[in-house]
Amino acid sequence: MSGPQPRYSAWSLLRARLSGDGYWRPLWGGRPLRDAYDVVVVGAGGHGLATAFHLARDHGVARVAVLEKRLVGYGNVGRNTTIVRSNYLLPENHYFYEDSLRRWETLSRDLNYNVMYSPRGVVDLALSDDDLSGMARRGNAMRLAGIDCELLDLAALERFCPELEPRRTRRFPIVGALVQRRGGTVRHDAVAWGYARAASALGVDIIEDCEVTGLRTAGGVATGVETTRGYVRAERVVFATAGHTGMVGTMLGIPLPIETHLLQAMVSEPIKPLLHTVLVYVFPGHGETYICQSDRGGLVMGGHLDGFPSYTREGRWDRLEEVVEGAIELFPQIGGVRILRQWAGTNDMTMDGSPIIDRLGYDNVFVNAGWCYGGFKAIPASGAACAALVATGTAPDLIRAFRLSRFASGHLLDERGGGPFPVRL
Amino acid sequence: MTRLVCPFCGPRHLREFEFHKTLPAPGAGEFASVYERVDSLELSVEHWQHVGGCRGWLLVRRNPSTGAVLDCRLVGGGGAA
Amino acid sequence: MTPRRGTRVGPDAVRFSFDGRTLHGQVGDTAASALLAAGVRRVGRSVKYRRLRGVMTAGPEEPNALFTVGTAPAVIPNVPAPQLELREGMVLRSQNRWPSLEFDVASLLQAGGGFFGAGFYYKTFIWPSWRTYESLIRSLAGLGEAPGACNIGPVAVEHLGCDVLVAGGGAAGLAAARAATRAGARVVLCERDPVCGGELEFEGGTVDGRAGGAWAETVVAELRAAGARVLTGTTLVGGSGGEMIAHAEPGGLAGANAVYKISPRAFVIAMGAVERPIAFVDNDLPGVMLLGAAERYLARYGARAGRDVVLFASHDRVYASAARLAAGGMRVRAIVDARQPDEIGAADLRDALGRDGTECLAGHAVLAASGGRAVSGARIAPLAAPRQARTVPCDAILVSGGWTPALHAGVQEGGARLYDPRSGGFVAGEQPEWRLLAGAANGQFELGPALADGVAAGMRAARIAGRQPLTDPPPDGRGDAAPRGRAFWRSPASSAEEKRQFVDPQNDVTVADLRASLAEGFVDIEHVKRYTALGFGTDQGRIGGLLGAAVLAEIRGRPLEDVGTSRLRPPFHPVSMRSLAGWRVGAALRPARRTPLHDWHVEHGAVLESMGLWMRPRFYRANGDDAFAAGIAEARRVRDSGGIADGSTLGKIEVAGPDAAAFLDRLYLSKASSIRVGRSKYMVNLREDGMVLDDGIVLRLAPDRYIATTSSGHGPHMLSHFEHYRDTDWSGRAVTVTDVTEAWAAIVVAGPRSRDALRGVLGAEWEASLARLRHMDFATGRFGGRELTVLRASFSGELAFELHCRPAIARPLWEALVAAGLPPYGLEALDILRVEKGYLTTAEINGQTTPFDLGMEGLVGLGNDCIGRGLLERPAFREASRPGLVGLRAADGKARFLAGAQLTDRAAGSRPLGYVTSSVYSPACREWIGLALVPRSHAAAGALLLARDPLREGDVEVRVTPAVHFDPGAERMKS
Amino acid sequence: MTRAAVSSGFTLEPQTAGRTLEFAAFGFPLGGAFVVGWPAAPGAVRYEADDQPALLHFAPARWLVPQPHPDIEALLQAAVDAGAGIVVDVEGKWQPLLLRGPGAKRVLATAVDIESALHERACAALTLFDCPSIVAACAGGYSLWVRASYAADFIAAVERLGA
Repeated sequence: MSGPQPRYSAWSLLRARLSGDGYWRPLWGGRPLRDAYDVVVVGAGGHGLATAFHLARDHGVARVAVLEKRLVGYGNVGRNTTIVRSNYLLPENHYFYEDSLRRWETLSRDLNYNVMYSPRGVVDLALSDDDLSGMARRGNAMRLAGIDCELLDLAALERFCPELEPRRTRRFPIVGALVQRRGGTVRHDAVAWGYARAASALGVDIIEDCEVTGLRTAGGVATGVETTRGYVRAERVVFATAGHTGMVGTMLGIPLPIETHLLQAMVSEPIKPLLHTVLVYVFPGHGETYICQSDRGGLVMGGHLDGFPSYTREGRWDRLEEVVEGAIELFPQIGGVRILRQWAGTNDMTMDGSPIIDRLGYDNVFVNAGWCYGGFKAIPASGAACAALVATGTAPDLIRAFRLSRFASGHLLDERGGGPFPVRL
Repeated sequence: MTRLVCPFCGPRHLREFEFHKTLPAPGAGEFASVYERVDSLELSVEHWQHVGGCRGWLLVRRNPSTGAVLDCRLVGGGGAA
Repeated sequence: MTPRRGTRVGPDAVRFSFDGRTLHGQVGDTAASALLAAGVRRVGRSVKYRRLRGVMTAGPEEPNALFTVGTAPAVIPNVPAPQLELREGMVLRSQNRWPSLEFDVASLLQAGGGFFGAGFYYKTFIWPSWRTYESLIRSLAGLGEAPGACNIGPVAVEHLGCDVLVAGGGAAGLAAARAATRAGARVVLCERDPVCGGELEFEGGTVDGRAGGAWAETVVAELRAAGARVLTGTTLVGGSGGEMIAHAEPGGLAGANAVYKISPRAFVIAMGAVERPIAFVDNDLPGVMLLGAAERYLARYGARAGRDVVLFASHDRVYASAARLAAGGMRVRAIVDARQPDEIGAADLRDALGRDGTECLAGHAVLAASGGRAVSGARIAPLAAPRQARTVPCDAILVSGGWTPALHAGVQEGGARLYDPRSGGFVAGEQPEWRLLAGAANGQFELGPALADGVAAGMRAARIAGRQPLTDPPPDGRGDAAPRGRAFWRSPASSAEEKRQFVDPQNDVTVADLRASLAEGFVDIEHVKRYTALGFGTDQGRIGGLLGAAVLAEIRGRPLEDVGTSRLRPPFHPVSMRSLAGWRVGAALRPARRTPLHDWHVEHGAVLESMGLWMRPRFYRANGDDAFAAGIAEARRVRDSGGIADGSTLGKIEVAGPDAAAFLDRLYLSKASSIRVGRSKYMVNLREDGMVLDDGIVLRLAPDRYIATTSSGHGPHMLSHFEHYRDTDWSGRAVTVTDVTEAWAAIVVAGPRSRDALRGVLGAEWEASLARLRHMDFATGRFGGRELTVLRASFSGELAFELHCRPAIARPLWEALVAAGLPPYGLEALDILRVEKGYLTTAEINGQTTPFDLGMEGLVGLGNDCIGRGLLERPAFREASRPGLVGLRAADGKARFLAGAQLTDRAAGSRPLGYVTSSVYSPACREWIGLALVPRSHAAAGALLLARDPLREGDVEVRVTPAVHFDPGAERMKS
Repeated sequence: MTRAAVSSGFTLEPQTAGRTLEFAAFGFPLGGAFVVGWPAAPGAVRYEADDQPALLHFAPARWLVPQPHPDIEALLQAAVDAGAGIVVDVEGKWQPLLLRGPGAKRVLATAVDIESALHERACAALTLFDCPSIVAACAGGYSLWVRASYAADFIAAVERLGA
C-alpha cells in the first residue's frame, strides 16, 4: 500500500471518475508497526483515534501509534445511536460537551471527511412540572454558559415536532420539553474512519489486529506495552478502551470505579422521513426510549442499560420490547413499522456517571475512560483534551474535573444524582 | 445466556430480577466496597433481588462474557430449598 | 381465463389494486404470485440507483418487491410481496419511485452511477454543510411511505413453557417434533408458513411411501392429537435468556395477532436454508428470480415466473427443478451449469430434458441478463471463453447458487459458526447444550438425511428435557438427489461491468462497490459491511450477505472461511413494533397505583397527577380552574381553618423483631433505639456514598416494632434497601421487614381547626388521646371497627395529624372529615405549605446533597454509625463551595421567580453559584418565596443574588432568607 | 367492585378483603419451629377444609395468611412464642380475587409462564401485568392476591383480554 488518499474535493472526485480504479487509496494504515513510539494509544475507537490525531496535529508528536485489538471503529463508536448534544447540568460536563459540540460543527471540514453532522435538535420530554423545573435548572445553567437550549411548552413543542402530537392522551402525558437545536446526529462510522484517515495522513501508525496484553514498567515508570505482535517501547501510553477499561484496571492491578454494562440499540426498516428531531422519553416504571430517524430512513432507538455487567454484546429481548413500548407510546403511527436489527455496545459505567481522563497508576500512563452513555458525543473534545494532557503533562481546564481521585476526595460529578449505582434509575 | 433460577421461586423471567451491584473483594474497606470494582471476563459476583417475585436477595455468580449463571443462592442463607 | 391451480390457491377471484391499476388474483394468492400471474414484472425500484426490479424470491427475504399497503394515513410500508396474502380490495403501491414506477425522475441519477458508489457520501457534501443537502437526500432514501396512523388491533400474548421447541415445520422440523412428542415431551412447533411441510409441498418426493405434503399433514395431525402446540403462520423472531419469541403476523402484514413467549428446556432449530443468487451483469433486472422461488410460485399458486426460461446453477438439483418447471408448462430453454461435465450428475434427467429441447450446458455461465426494462434474454458463454457469448432469448432467468442454512437463531447466545465446504457456506458450530440444529439448517439438504437428522435432534432434545425417548426409526424419505454442487458466486465480467453485478440488490451493492471498499482499505467483512451497506437491507443479509463475502474472498484471493460473514443480529426476521410491545400499550403501558381514596378524588373533581406510578390529586376543580389559583386557595384555607390531604402514597415499612431497633440504628442518621414507644421521630437515611437518600417519620409501636415511612417516590427503593441490609449484613438476626404501604391509608389533617374537627369525627373514645398528643406522639385505637393510628406530625407547619387507618375505613373517615368542614387539598397546596415552612422534598433531596448541605449538621453530630456515615467524611463535603439550603424572596417583594432558576451574584457574566430548588407563591407571605441551594459563602441572610431564568422569566433580584419563611417559632404547630 | 364476567371463558371476581396477616420468620432456611402444620417447602400451601388456601409460603421465611382461622392463629402464636418470627397485620395490602373458568390459565399466561411458575408449587409470588401478586391454585382456577394499589389496573388488564 502506498501514500495517503488525495484530499476530497470536487476536483479529486472528478479525477477519480476519469482515472477509474486505483485512484483512491486506503484511508489509513499501510505502515508497519515500529519498535518504539513517543506515544502508544491503545484502542482505535473514536477516543483513541481522536487523541492520536490531536497529538500529531496540535502537539507535533512525531511517533504515535494506535494499537487496536480488532478493527478501526469496531467498538462503541460504531454501535451507538449517533446522538450528539451538550445539554448537561453540571458545568464540568456542559462546558466539556459544548466544546465537543462546537468541534462537531466543523469536524467534516477539519477532517476533510463528511461525518454528516445533522443539527436536527435533541428534545427531552417532560412528563411533570417537576420534570420541567429540573430541565429548567439544566437549561438555565446551559444558557448562562452560552449554550443554546429552549424550554418548550406544549404549543411550542407542537410546532417544533408536530409528528409527536404532544397533546395526545398518553399514559404519562407530556407537559413540555427542553430542546437543544444544535444537538442532533452524526454518522458514527464516519467519525472513526475520518479520524483514522486524518491521523494516518499526519503520520500516525494505525495498527489493527494488535492486542495489548500487558504493560511493562521499570522503576515506577511504564516503558512499553506487550502486544500480540511483540513488545513495543513507548514513552507514554494512553488507554482509550472504554467498554473494556475495567479489564485494563485488572491488567494493571488497579481497581477502578467502573462497572461494565451493556447498552443496546435498534433500528427499524427504512421509511420515508417521519421524524425530524431526536426525542428522549423517560417514563416511570423503568421505561426509557430515545428515538431519531437516520438519513437512510431507519428509526434508531435505544433505552436503558441492560441492567447487569456484561461483555456479551448481546442485548436482552425484554429491553428491546421496553424501548419499543416507549417508541409507540410516543408515535402510535409507527406500530406497523418493523425492527430490523438490534445490537449492543459495552459501556464503562462509572460510579458517578461522568468520565475519567487522567493518569493511571504511573506518571506516563493515561486513561481515557468511563464514558457511560456519553462517549460518542464526547469524541472531538476528548481527543483534543486528552492529547493535551498526554503531550503537556497537565490537564487542560476542560477536563480537570474528570480526575480519578475525585471519588476519594468527594468531588463527584453525579449528573443525575444516582450515586454509585450505574444501573439504578 | 443469562437465566436466573431463583432458589425459592424456580426459573423466572429476567425481567423479574433487579441487579444491585458487583461485590467487592473480601476485606475491602468502605470506600473500595462502594466505589471500586475488580473486573473479570470470567467471573462476576453480584447481588440481585427477585423484586418481581419473592423479593429475596440473591448472591449470583456469573460469567460476564457469556452471561452464564454459575451459581445463584439466597444471600440470607440456603441454596435451592 | 381458467383459474390457476396450486396447493394454496382456490378458484375464486380477489380484486386488488397495484399502483392504481385494478387487478385480479385468486383466493390464497400472495401479492407476488398474483402479480406474476397477471404478467406484472416490474414491481419496484431500488433505493439508490432507482433501477427497475421484479419479484426475486418467494419468502420474507424478498429484497425488491416491497409494497406500501393500504391507504393513507394507516399505511404499512415495506411489506414483502411474497408474504402478503391478498385480500379483497387491497391497495398496494410500489416504492422508491416518483412520479411513477415506469417513469422515475431520480432514476436519471443512474447516469452518474460511478459517482454514487460506496463511500460517495463521505467524500462529498462537506461544503457548506451536510445539513444543506440532508433533507433532499433523506427524502430520496427511506423505502416505503411513513405511516400516519396504525390500525393494528390488540395483540394476544401467550407465555408457553414446554419441553421442546421446534422452530420450522419442514421435513426435519416435523420429524424432530414427532420424535420428541413420541418420547413424551411437551412440544411446541412453530412454522412461518400457513401450512407445515416446507419444500415437501413442491419437491414431489415421498416420505414413507406417501406424497410429501400428505405426510406432513399426517404428522401435524399426530402432533396435535398428542397435545403438541403446532403454531402455523408463526415466525420465530428472537429471544434471550432461554425465552424464545415467536410472532404470528397473519397475511404477511405487520402487526401480530399473537405473540408467543416460549420457554423450552430444549430448542431445535429447523428453519431450513435460503437459496443464494449468483452475481452476473444486470442480475437485478425484472425477470431474474431464484429458482426455488419459481418452483414455489408454480406449485403453490400455478403462477409462472416466465414462459421461456433459462436456468443458471451449479448443482444437480437444478435438473429436477427444470423437469418440474417444464411439467408445469414453462419452456426451459437452457440450463447453464457452471460446473465442468465431469462434476455433473443427474444424467437421466439431463437426457430427458435434452430430448424435450432444453439445452444443457456445462462449464457455462450466464454473463448478463439482456433487456432494457425486463429480461429478454440471457447472455451465455463458456467459462473458459467468456468472449464466445451468445444470447438465448428468454423472459426469465432462474438462478440457484446453492443454499445457505438459516443460521440466525443458531449464532446467538453462545452459538458458533463453522465453514462448511460441502455447501460452500457456513453452518452452525458448537451450540449451548439446550440448542440443536436439524435438517437444512444443519447443512442436510437432502430429504432422507434431513429427516434422519430431524429425528435424531428430536430425540436428543427430549432427552435434554428429561424424557426417555424410544428408538424411533426415521421416516423413509425419497426426494431430489443431494444437491451435490460446487459453490459458484459470480460470472466473469469486465471491471466496467462489475458496476452492474449486484450482490445485494436492495441497497444496490455491486461487485464494483466491494472492490472500491477494498481499495480504500475496508477489507475486513465488518468494515465492508459498514462501508457498502452490504447486508443492511430488510432481508437482513439473507440475499447478499454470503454472496458479498464470497466475492470479497475471491477478490482478495483468500478462502471464504477466512473472510467470514458479518455477525447476524436479532431479530431473526423483521418484526413490527406493535407486536413487540404486546399488551403494554396505551393505558397498559405501565400500571397506575391508586390510593383507597382515588374514586372519591375523581368523583369530586380532583385533577390527578402521576407521581411515579401513583396517581395523586393535584388540586380540586372546585377551588379554581388551574393549579396555580386552586393551590393558593387550598393552601390559604388550610392555614385559615384546616383541610385534609391524601397521604396514602407514602411508603410504610414495618420493621419488627428483637433486633429491630439496632437494625434501624444502622439505617438512619439518628438512632431509632432512642425513640420511646408511642413516639415518633423525623429521620434521614444516607446512601452508601453519604448523600441523603430519603427522609420520613419513624414510629415506634412497641419495643420490637416500628413503622418507617418513606417519601412516595422512594417507597419501592427504600423497601429494597431495607431488605438488602436485612438479608446481607443482618442475615441471621431477629429482624423482619414488611411492606405495609397499602395496609395503611394516610389522611393528613392540618390546620387550626384540625383537632376540633377530629374530636367531632372520632368521637369520645379518642378525646383523651387527642388531648394528650404532643408533637410527634401518636395514639392507636379504632374507628369504624378498624385500626386507626393518629400521629401528631406536620408537613405544613400547622397543628396537624396523620391518620393511618385501614383502607376499608379510609373513605368513611375522609367523608366524615369533609363533613366536619375540612375540605381536601392537593399536591399544589401541599407544596406551598411545605415551602413556606422550609421542609424538604425530592427537589432538595435529589441524590446530590449531603446532610451538611441540607442543614442537618446536628443529626450528623449525634455520631450514629449508620450506612453512608464513613464516606460522608470525605474532604470535599466540608468545603465552602458545597451548597447550603436557604430561603429566597424577591428583592422587591413582588417579582416571580421559579424553581430551576440559576443563582449568580449580581456582577454581569457571573457563573451560577446555586439554583432555586422550589418556589411558590405564598398566600401567607403574600409574595413569591423559594428554597435554594447556594454555597455557604453566599448563604448569609440578606445577601442579594440574581435568580437567572433565561429560559422563562429572565432575571430577578432575590434576597437570601432563612429557609423557614413562615412561623419560624413553630407556634402554630405546637398550638 | 362489580363482578366482571367476560366472553373468553373466565371470570374475575374481586373478594372482600378481611383481616390478613403475614408471618415472617427470622431466618431461612427454617428452624425447628416449622415442623408441624407449616407448609415449609417453597411455594407450599396449607389448605383449609373448604379448599381455601390458608397459609401460603410465598417468599423465603414469609407466609401469607389470608383469613386467619383459629387453628392457624394458634400455629402462628406458637411460632411467635418460640421466638421464631413475627406476625404483621397487613389488612388492606392485598386485594384478593378469584380467577376461574377454562380460560383462567390463558389469562395468566398472557402475563407470565404460569405453568412453570406453579410447577411443583401451590403458590407463587410473581408479577402479573406489571402488578405484584401472589397466585395459588384453587378449585376451578386461581386465587390471586394483588397489591391493593395496583388492583384496579390489574382488573382492567384482565378485562381487556375478555373484550
